[in-house]
Amino acid sequence: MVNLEFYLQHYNYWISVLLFMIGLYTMIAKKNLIKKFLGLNIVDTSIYLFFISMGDKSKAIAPIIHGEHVDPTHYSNPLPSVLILTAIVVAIGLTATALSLSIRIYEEYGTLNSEKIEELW
Amino acid sequence: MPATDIRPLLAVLVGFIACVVILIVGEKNRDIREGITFGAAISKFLILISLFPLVYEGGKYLFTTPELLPGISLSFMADPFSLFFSTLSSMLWIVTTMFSIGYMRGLHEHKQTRYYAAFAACIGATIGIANSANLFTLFVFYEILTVATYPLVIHDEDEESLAAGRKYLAYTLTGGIFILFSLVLTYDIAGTLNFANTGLLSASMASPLLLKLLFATFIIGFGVKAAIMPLHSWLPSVMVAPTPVSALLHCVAVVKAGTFGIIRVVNNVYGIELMGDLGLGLPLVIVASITIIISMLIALTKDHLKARLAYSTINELSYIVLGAGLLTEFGVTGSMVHIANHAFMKIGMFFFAGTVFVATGKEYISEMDGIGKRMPISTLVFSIGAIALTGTPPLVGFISKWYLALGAIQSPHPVFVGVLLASALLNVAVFWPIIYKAFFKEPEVKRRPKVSLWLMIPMVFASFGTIVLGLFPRFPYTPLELAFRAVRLFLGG
Amino acid sequence: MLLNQNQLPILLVLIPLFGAYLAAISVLFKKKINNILSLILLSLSFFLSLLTANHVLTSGDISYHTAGLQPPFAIEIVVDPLSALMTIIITSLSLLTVIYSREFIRKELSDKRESYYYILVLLLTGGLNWFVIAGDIFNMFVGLEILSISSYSLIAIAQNKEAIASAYQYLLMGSIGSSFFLLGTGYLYIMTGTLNFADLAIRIAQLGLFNSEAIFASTAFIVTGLSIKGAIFPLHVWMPDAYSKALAPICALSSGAIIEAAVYALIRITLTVYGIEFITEIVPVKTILLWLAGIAIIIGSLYAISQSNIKRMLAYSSVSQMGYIVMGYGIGTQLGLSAGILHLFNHSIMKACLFFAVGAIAYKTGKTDLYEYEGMGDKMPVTMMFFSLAAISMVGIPPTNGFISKFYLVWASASSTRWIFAAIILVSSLLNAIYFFRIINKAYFGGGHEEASRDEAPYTMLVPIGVLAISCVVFGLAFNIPLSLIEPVAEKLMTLSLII
Amino acid sequence: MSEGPITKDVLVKTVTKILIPPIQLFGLYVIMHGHISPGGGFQGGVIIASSFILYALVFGYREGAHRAKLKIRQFLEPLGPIIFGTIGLICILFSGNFLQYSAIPILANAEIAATAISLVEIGIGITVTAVIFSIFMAMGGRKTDG
Repeated sequence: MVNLEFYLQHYNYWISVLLFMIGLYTMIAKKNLIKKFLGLNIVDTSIYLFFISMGDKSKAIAPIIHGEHVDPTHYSNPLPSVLILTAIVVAIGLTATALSLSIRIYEEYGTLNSEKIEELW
Repeated sequence: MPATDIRPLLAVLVGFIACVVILIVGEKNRDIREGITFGAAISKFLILISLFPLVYEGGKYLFTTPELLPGISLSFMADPFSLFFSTLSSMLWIVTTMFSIGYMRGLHEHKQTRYYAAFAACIGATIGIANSANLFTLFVFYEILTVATYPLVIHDEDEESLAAGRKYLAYTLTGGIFILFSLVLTYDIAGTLNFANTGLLSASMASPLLLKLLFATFIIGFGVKAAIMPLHSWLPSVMVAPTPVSALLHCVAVVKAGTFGIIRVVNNVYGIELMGDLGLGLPLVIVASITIIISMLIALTKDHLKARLAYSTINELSYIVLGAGLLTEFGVTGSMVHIANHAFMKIGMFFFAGTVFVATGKEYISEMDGIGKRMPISTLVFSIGAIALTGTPPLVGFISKWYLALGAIQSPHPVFVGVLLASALLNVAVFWPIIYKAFFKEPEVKRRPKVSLWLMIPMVFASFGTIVLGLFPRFPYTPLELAFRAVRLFLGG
Repeated sequence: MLLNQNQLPILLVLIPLFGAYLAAISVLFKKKINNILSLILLSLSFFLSLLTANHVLTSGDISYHTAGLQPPFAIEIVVDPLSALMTIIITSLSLLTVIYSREFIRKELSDKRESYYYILVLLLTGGLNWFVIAGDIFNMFVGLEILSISSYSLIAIAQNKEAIASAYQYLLMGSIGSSFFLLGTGYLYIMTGTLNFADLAIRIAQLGLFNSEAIFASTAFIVTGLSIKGAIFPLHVWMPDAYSKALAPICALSSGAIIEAAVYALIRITLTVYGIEFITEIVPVKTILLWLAGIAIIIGSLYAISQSNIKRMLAYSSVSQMGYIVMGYGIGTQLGLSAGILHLFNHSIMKACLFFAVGAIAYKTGKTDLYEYEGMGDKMPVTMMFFSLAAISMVGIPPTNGFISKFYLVWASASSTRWIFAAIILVSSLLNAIYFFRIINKAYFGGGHEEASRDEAPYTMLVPIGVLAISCVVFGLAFNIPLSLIEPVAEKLMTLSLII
Repeated sequence: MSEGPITKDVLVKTVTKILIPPIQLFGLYVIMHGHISPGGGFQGGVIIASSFILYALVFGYREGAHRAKLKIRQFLEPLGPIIFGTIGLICILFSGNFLQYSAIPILANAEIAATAISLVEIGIGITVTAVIFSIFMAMGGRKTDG
């Protein structure tokens, strides 16, 4: 039996999964190396979204101490955001590497089409 | 309580050290190089001889390195059987080195340094097999022997020898993995790999079926080098190697390492009693008997002298296996003593083949008409060997066959005496035509080729051994005496 | 005090990692200093890793908390004997790589790239060390990314166009692997609210999450992700392309340390976080990997036989050897685990030696193809001798370490009565013999009778090759040294039962 | 890719000139508040880098490279991690754990310790600025027809 409410309540997961699949599809189906990499970035983004959304809850506030006492249960979980910050920084490094590689590939092969590159190998 | 002594290990190391030194000395100083080979051979022989008195009195030397795993260590020993094999190999190494010098220089062979180095390593490994006190050590040297022999097999580096080398490796490495598997399984079952006089396995350790399968893998593993049919076909192929290699390695060291392994497995891993309980002797004997007959039939068809000798070797090796499989006192004695006796007989015959090749360039029997008139002494050596192989008294062949036949009669299956007799007849059929051709046909060229002393002395030595050991088999320190002592230990005496 | 031995683990990470930045700055002031600098830093790390191993063996595991907080809040670094062994492998290999690279890189790369090369090697070492001693799964991810990015760059640094394309392919696959790993981490975190390994294990057990689909999913993602990084069949496809074009020392480092570290992480995570029962009975990770490994061993060897480019051949051989390691793990007994990890150690020695030797030959003669190796035994006798030694070790001829691995693996499969895997290992050693003896044959006995002039590789290259080749024999006899580090951990991991 | 300015539009140039100081100031603010409020070296560094990128986009890559020379960037890039590592190592020298500020006698006071964290954040900010701008320059400033 399909429990529609269950799926609707977890819409953040579905969005994340959808993005993940779009990214993966792009990586596999597209021939252009840049597009492949963009697909990877979409995959990464979906994971970030997944992380961040699981740290959040409705009507939560940012976990910052302003002086007055706030019940900790009202805070949203900061740890996923922290982790994702790190992951994003890592991804920047990865993106830079990938883009510089693709520039070099374009210079060497004159194309970014993965099939043509295989022919020119 | 065995005496701790480093000499069993030392004898092994001499070969490997010689190998390294020879490689360093190299081609430029070939006299020094061959001097080193001699020195190593003689010092190895002397080291082993020095172990004789105690072992002869029933003692035992043992040298063990720290344990690698519980029950596994590199350990070396000198008991009668190991000393029997190691002394034989090192003695014949001296002789073969001499022959090698004559052969290699006579033919102006290339890469002699590699040849001598690999030879030294091979002998080191053979002594290692002989002196090993557990299955693990034995296997280590067994595999080293496999690899070290390879450069010798493909010495000519032509298409044929490379193909032979591939075949050799394919067979022996496959055999090696069978042994490895059996070794691991034995270790798993028994928790140790140290040879025990009456067998390290016992019936209570595993199901009979498993023990039988284990035995089968052992025999397949060692059977490759022992050239039991149908695992024999590498042996005729590797006859492309230089003759001294065929003589020492493919009739003494390498192939006997296989039979040595089988005897060790039968007596020291399983033990005669367990073998009998499991009924493992009979299959082994049957396989050996089939090999004995078929190999001789094939030998009849071979025109290449070394090929014929190779099939004869397969035949004789199966005598040893057969003797081991009889599981009787005399059977095992005969099988052991045949290791030495066959060595003396066959090495002389190989030396003949090599000498003929060096002197006349002939390899095929059909070309050897009247060779006895041109090279009388060499041919005489060959003839003595051939006659001994048929089991004619008073030569050594008779001694071993006598004990083998006694063993067969002792066993529940005296029918195998018939195999021995049939084989003797076949031997006549195989070798008599050669002798006939050599002495009674007229040679095309009458000129007597010059045979160098380097070649002559080893041949005469082999014949000398064949005769003397046949005449005085029970002199002190003869192979037969050692074999008796070894068997007494195996029977739990 | 600096000499406080509890500070050792963090220094293992800090020295190479911040050393890389130091190298990046110092190269601005003095050119060509990076070789010396990285040599010093890596020698220091190697020394420290030995000290760590000693410390761990004598006084127990080290648990290190940064910033003086307590786990699970602090970044925890855990060094047990196994991770100490991994750091020894990593630091020693990168040290040898740097020694080897002195001449090699000077010839292969331009000056500018040469300095980048050493920076990246330092970064890679730091990332690897971080990866293997991290005490929580997210830091492991960060270490993984550092080592991955530097390894992509190191493969692309070679000055040929195929290297760049293969590095891009590696990057795409590797990044999917990392993403999977991160996603798996996310699932674990969402279910347990922690990232620390020890804490994760406890919470999964306490909360009774063994039937949760999210945990299943996390297992699948993490295992798949690490399998890509570890080139475990059938996710190995990036490796042959990358290795055939990358610089030889990088192949050595990658094959000897990077994929090994990934497999190590796979073993570590599955056994500590999920526990042996979970991956045996609930999600049959072990069984799947075991069979995949069995296939990998055979297929990898067959592919290796069909190659004529030696580096490519060695890459396929690595696929098969990774199979050995995973098989040991998949057998699922303590003995099997020890056997697998022992082979991990041995394989890194052998394979690094082979890649170094092949690189030295390419450096001197430019030859990379099997059929061009004729007469190499006369031309470069020392290099070829070491190559043969390592090759013989790969085949598993005693008394080399390859034999010991084979012995252990066969023992492990026999004692758990998985005969088929014993057979696979034995058959595979024959297949190894086919392709390694083919090279030895060509080099020593393959025609080429004319006396080739001797043209040996420089000493800086011979030393690393020799050290590794001799280690092959040394650890074939003294294999209880690595085992003393492996066995306590194997025992701990296998008895770590959390389903109560 | 063109060497000269991308645009000749005076309006864009003027607005850029006006915008850059506030952007950088905001970036510094974010960096300095990193240890007590959302923000920090990464975010602030990116903001400052964006001001440089904007400058290079509007006034041309050559001008951008002139303003932030490659040598200087190469020096600044590793600086942050080195500051970070050094502070961590100082903690170890005072027999604390890595980054355990309380081990350093001066930093036992929480207020001063916070300043030390700022130091780390500044280092990270410098690095991020340099790295992001370098990535931009490396890709955008590359000649493709040569």
